[in-house]
Amino acid sequence: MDLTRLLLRAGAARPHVLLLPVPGGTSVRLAVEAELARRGWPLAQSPADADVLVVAGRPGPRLSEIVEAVWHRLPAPRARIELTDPADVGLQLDAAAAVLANTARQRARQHHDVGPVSHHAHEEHGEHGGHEGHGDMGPVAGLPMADLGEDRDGLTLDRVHVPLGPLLPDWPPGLVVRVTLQGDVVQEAEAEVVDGPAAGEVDVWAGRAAARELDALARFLGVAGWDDAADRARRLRDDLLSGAPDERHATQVRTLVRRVRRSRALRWLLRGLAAGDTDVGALLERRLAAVERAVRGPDTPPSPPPDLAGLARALVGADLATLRLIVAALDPDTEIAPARVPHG
Amino acid sequence: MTLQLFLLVAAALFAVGLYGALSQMSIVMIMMGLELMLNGVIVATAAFWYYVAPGETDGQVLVVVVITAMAIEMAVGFAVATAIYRRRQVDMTDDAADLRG
Amino acid sequence: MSVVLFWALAGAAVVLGVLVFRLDSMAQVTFALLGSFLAVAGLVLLLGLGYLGAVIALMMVIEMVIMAVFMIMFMMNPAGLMPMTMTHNRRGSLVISVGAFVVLAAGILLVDWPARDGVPPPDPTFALGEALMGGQMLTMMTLGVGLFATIVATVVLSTDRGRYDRLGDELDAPVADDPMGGGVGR
Amino acid sequence: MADPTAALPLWSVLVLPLLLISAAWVAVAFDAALTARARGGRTEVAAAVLLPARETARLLVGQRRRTLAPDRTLTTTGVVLLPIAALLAAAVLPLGARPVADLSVGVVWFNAMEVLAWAAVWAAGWGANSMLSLVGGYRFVAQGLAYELPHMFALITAALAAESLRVPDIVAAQADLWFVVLMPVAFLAYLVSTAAMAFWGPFDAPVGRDVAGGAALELCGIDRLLFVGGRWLLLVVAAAMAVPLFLGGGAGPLLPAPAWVALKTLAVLALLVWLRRRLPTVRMDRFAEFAWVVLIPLTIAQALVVAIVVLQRGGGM
Repeated sequence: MDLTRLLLRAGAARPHVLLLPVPGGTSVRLAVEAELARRGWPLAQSPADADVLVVAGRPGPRLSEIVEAVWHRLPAPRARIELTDPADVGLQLDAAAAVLANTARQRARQHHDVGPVSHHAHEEHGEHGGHEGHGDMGPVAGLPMADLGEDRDGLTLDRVHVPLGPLLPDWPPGLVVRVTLQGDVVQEAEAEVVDGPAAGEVDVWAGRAAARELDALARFLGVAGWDDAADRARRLRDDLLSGAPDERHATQVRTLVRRVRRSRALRWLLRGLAAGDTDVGALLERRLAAVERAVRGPDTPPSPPPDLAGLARALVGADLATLRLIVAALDPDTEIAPARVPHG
Repeated sequence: MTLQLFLLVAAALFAVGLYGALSQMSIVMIMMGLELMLNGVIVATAAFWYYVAPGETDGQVLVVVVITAMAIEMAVGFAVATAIYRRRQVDMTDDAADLRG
Repeated sequence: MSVVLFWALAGAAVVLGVLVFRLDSMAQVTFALLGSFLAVAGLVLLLGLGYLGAVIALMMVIEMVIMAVFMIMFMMNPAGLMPMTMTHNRRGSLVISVGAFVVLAAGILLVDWPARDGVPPPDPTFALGEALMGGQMLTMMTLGVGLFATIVATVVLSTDRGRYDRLGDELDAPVADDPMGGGVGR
Repeated sequence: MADPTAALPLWSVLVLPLLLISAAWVAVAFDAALTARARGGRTEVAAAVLLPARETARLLVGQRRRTLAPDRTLTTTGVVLLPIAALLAAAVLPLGARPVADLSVGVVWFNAMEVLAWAAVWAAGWGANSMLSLVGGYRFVAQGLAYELPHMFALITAALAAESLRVPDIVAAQADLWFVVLMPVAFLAYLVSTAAMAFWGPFDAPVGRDVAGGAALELCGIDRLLFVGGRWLLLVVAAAMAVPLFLGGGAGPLLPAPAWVALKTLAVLALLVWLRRRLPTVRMDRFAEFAWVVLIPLTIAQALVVAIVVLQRGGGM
């Protein structure tokens, strides 16, 4: 028996899926997440951890470059699917798993791909893709160099310029926040949406305020590292989208909201975290109230999402962990947002 | 294994550390040199304890003293480096030569 | 067995020590130094000093990791690709250190070392504890006070914010004005 | 009772990793079952039990992809060091009555090997040359520094009550009264700090979701297997050490000592795994101050109380 084939098969039975949501592809993202939960397949947190790259939606020109760079960083064995129709999800995931288990194909690919990543692909990636930054001094050996700047402790320390997003777990689709970091404190921030959706996209959340609020809550709890509550919120959201809500569902939502609201640990963690002119705790409370309202009655219009300038302003002075919480709490709607607003 | 062998190792560590402490310019690297020298002292002290006077505890106590000295050296070294850096953004000894009394 | 261990550890200690000043990357330098310390901890363990060996390993890992943080703070150098030779007076240093080694080695080999006096106690750790809490109490207290003074001195040296900056001129601010709130809510 | 002064025979060196891996296997499966329940999808016991094998297979065939200009030496050092540190720390664990290596300074050895994990995680985080993984690396350093002292005091309090640093002696000293009763604060501090030392939730900020996996961000293939597996082993060892220190070691009715050790270890492990899912990740700025201002004074006070008890019993000199 061929050992590699055996191992490939075993691994392909439960591949890790890296989900790259595209602005305008929310319906596909939701379908993929629901399908993954049903199959028990995990979501990968980074390209290195992933076997299957799922692009949810039709990426524009800039996002396509990012997709290529991300694809380049997936270790073999790997498979890639681009989904535009929620109905295709199950079939396409099966196809991806079949590709992963296909020994000959993966071997050929592994052979073909081995060797260091080409410089060019990485430049692109550093520019848009997520984890590396570009400094003012220009890259040295392809690496960003840091420059100096005042910091809050009176030390003039090195700063690096890093783009965050659009490939981060529980991150709004297409959002890129360019930050200047000192240690992990944000000195400057600038937010933009890469390839915002074309005009005339249908709003998937129309008439589904409860699901939208639950989705935002799930992403916030995910960023806060509370896996259990996040998974439950996601499940309730999926239930809501797949069928008509009943009384039992409403009770479960209320239980979840009560649990989040009563959590002392979460309150302790969120206390005093400023997010612009409000704070993260208040934003969470607003979100919980919105969930309750949406579940209770007929659809209420969602509260207006923040503009990107306000978001960037709220991020300055936060550290990286707080930045993630603020973004998740404000939850800018990148599907309707304008293109680019700087703030320094 | 003999006392001489252990002491030779200690001497080698000490000499390497000495070279580093003398030749390096960065404060952090100089501290690494000093730490290596103390490292040699630890080996020598422990060897002396074992091969010369294992009945007494003085050798062990001396090792404790050296370890503490290392910790203090590190802490104060970094505090001074931070203080100098705060004032002038330097972490090289040559740039701080005017601190000579 | 112990002879093999001795040579392996001694070699590792010295080679890694030399690497500290030969490697280009600050991160690797720090880890080379850590490796040298761990080898020395092994040598100390080999000499039957279990407690001191374990403590050296424990302390040096912590120390080197802290050093690594300072290293990033003062010389951010991604993966250390920039060749880094920041040395002065290399030749002089080399002469002095080689000379020092030769003198020390000559002394080590020529001196007629005293014969071994006594045997190691059954539990050296216990003996050390008794000494520190008994006859060597003064040493221990000096070390303690020294460490305490170090804590105070390092905090004073490295921060530029005192209590008046945090709590106002009258020290009566209800909540300290810190750039980052803590977990206890002072 | 077996003679507590002797170590297990040499073959136990080979058995120890197997035991640790089986315990980690159980823990992974339990965690997978909890996750599946919360996600509400397929919850088959078989799937959860097979999960570690699947993941291992997946990572074994996985390619080791490189980032741009990585520090491979340090990455490799880091990922290899993590499981080794866990194994070395486990050497002083009594499996039943006797450990694999019965060191006279077992408790200090255990702590020293745990601390090796700091260096390992830091090296792995630095080596990838990626901003977010470096953030993960230094988060762990801050976490380790904040929790090392409470951890040390908790360990030392147990050693103080037994008047010995040797782990079997500590077990023997609990013949009448388990230390969890004598020093509940030290036990709690141990559980909290040991979760932090194994960067296990709620102290999983170093590999947190908010930094996309932190120190493990860029690891793939065999590197990832070693790192993730090493982390599970570290957690198992940390949970297992609570048994001889506070829970009376192999003491218990009916069953033989090794069975009791296994049962108690799995119970502590289950508690830690369950708690991770119940609590949000504790952020650096919060837990650092909590450790320094609350935990350290508490553990010192606990050590003082225990010292007085020991003196009352006529221990000491």
